[in-house]
Amino acid sequence: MERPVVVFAGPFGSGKTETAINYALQLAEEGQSVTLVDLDVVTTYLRVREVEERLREKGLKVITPHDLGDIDLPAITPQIWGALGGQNGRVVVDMGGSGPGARSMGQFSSHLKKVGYAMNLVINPYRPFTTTVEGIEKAGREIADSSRLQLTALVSNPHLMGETTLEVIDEGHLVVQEASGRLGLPIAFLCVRADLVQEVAERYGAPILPLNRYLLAPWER
Amino acid sequence: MAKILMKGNEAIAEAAIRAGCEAYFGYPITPQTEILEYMSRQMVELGRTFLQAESELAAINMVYGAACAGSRVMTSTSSQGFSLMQEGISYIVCSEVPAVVINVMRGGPGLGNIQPSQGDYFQMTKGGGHGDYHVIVLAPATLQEAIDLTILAFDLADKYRSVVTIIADGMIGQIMEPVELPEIEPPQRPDQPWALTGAKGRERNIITSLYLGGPNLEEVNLRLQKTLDEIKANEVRYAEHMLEGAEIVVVAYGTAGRIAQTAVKEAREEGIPAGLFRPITMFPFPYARLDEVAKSVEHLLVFELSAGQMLEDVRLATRDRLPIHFYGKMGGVVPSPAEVLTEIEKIASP
Amino acid sequence: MARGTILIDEDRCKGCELCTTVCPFDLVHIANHFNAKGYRPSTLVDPQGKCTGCTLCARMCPDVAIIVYREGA
Amino acid sequence: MERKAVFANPEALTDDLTHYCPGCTHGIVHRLIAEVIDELEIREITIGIAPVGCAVLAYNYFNLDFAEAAHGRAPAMATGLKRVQPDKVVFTYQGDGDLAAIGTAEIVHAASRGENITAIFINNAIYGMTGGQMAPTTLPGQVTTSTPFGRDVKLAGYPLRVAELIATTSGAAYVVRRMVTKPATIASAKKAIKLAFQAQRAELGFSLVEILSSCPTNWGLSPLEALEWVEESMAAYYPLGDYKVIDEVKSLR
Repeated sequence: MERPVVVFAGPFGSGKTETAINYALQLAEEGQSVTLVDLDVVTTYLRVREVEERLREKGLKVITPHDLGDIDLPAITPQIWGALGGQNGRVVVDMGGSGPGARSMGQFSSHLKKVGYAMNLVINPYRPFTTTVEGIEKAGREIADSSRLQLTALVSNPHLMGETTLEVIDEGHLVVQEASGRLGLPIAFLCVRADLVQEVAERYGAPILPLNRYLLAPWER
Repeated sequence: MAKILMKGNEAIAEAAIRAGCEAYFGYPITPQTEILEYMSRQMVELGRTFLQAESELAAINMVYGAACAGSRVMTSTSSQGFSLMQEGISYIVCSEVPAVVINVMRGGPGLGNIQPSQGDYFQMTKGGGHGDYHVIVLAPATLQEAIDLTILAFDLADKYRSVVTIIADGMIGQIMEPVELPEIEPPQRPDQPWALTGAKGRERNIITSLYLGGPNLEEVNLRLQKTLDEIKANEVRYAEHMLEGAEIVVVAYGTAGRIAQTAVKEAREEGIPAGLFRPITMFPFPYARLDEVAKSVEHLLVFELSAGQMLEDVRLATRDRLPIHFYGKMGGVVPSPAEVLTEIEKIASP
Repeated sequence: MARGTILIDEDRCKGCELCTTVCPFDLVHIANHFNAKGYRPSTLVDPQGKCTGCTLCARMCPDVAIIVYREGA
Repeated sequence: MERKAVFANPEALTDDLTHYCPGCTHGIVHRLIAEVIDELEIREITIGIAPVGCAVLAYNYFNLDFAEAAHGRAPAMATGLKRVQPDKVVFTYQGDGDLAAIGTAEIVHAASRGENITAIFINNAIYGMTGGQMAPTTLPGQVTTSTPFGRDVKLAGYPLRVAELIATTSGAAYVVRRMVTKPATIASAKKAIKLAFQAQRAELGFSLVEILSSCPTNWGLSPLEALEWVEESMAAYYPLGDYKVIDEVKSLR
């Protein structure tokens, strides 16, 4: 996955943003120069822009439509074009949810084909429309069509927030593995809540991305 | 029953579907648009009625029409759109037909912003439109509760032949939580001899909110008030946390209630005897129970995402017999539990 | 020609006169008396039995105050 | 000889005497709608929506299921009623204030959606109910209580031609303008109303029949003079005619 641009796409609420943040931070920790692009024009709350200061402190470059403030205008900032040039290290893109969210990516499609990209479909099999292999397949097709980008891998993100147990991860990951076979897409990594990583580590072949939550409900802050 | 991870708006939409909602009419407005989008797929796939109206005015009047036919019907909107629906809601209430309206509140007044707020409390609980009426107002604080209350809303609408609303704020609409979706049998609904289904084999039915002459309209109003009395007697709901030995009780609902719950827990850990009283029905407001609770505590702290609207009902409930403190944030600002804890601490050691 | 007649329900009539202009034989006129509502109702003046039951007067009536009869089947 | 009633109160009307002023053509149009409903044998499946305006009490006069809408919202209400019971016949009865001013959005979008309902639009160029103020359809120069010097189009804008406007919507199947001034024009109006209901029965989409009507009271004319004014002045600004008749509706004729 050494391609300069790494996109995280997926159905609404599949965990794209947390995955993108944690993934970008991991790259940064490895010493890479990383830009995190918030391209989510459909989500209204709990977006990268709410934690961007914290992320900058941790060494990420962050591009968000911040100038627009808290307005639901689906506008793309010009800096994104610059970042996607891929000359300044790695770029991690948090794309909006489902087909409608993926559509804004379409404008960068031919550009990304030139510079090279990875397109990860983040799947949480505990979300309403991706509990089955058929659902995952449908969601993937919709996102690929809307963004005019090819899916290159799945990211398995089975969880029930605070109620996640090892069984929850086991059962959910099984569904994503099945989808991986059916779609012919490898699983880039399995997302696991940081405190459960130790227990899960030995169970699976897939690489594991430990997740720390950044976007919290007000009562969790 | 397996758990599933849902966003608040989706959970409300799915709950409505499971409650047997036959028709949905709506208009997009952030932060509730996912309800409309969810319905646009699921209702169509189930062969039920979905229509995106040209405005909130049209949407509520489409709801009115479908309600006149006896359908289980719903719309959803956010604050600005809810203002536009007031006319229709007043007509529906006076016509005594059942409907469910979801309001996922955002910042106001005016165009405001899209952040979570509780600034519509007055409009929702005190009538909102013209004339003497109230609608039932249900306030969820968790997504599981949002599901349960949405289902309840349809049953109460049927029972009282009136409008039942869900008062949610943007945060409830947008957060995700694991929930259980109940499998529901087809709803048992009361007979609807009043419905407009064509005058076949019976006298014609007329549904109107026009009653010319004083005595006629007075009679209708007296009947509406009687229904409200029944609602007040039967439908008061609330939740209580850590009231045992509490000396400072926070009164908060919805997202504010959720934040307050965390703050109260932290206060207890610091040795401050705090508790939480969380109204679930904002209308009918739990006046009597809150009055009872207030008898054994020293202070109340009302916490709202507004300038202090529910505050007035708390003062009414307790008739200002004890110190009532207020902490509120407007314009879509959502405080953290730590900020609420600070308010509690100030009261504990002034 | 078919023979007919009309029955004007005087208490429904508002005396608007719309029926009086369309009769081919000029048989419908405004009466000199008042009905219970205080209008001068229209009335059929047909001593020679000219009415054919053509229904034109009734079709003009905004108040369905005129019933039209025809003899035979 | 046995005599037989050949013209009497239609079954779809109640026996109630209307509150309309003497010579007001609301009564004629009510009767035409009722006759059409009887002829099509749809009384038991038809639901009407009354407007706000002089016809606000229309539900008292039709022997049908009826609802009373908020001002201008009848097409939205009809949409709700029809969408949940597509097998029923749903029509709105609206005046010019209701349909062409406060409810313009609702009628345009119901038409544009091809909502399978029928709108009967009564255009009498004035606000009757509130006492004779300017309507969107008040003619240039026409004196009303809110245009005491005559409608000055520089000040008050131009009258709205509804049939022409609605005919531009893709969802409209049948849009015509008629008047009810003489037995012949009344017969033509009735045919149009019948075709509009037939179009709905055949699920062909939205239908609207605009009917130029009189308001003797607020125009200050006798009922007969008022009908002359409809023919001479109103019909000149609002030409009678068929503004949109899709082929499938033509074949119903």
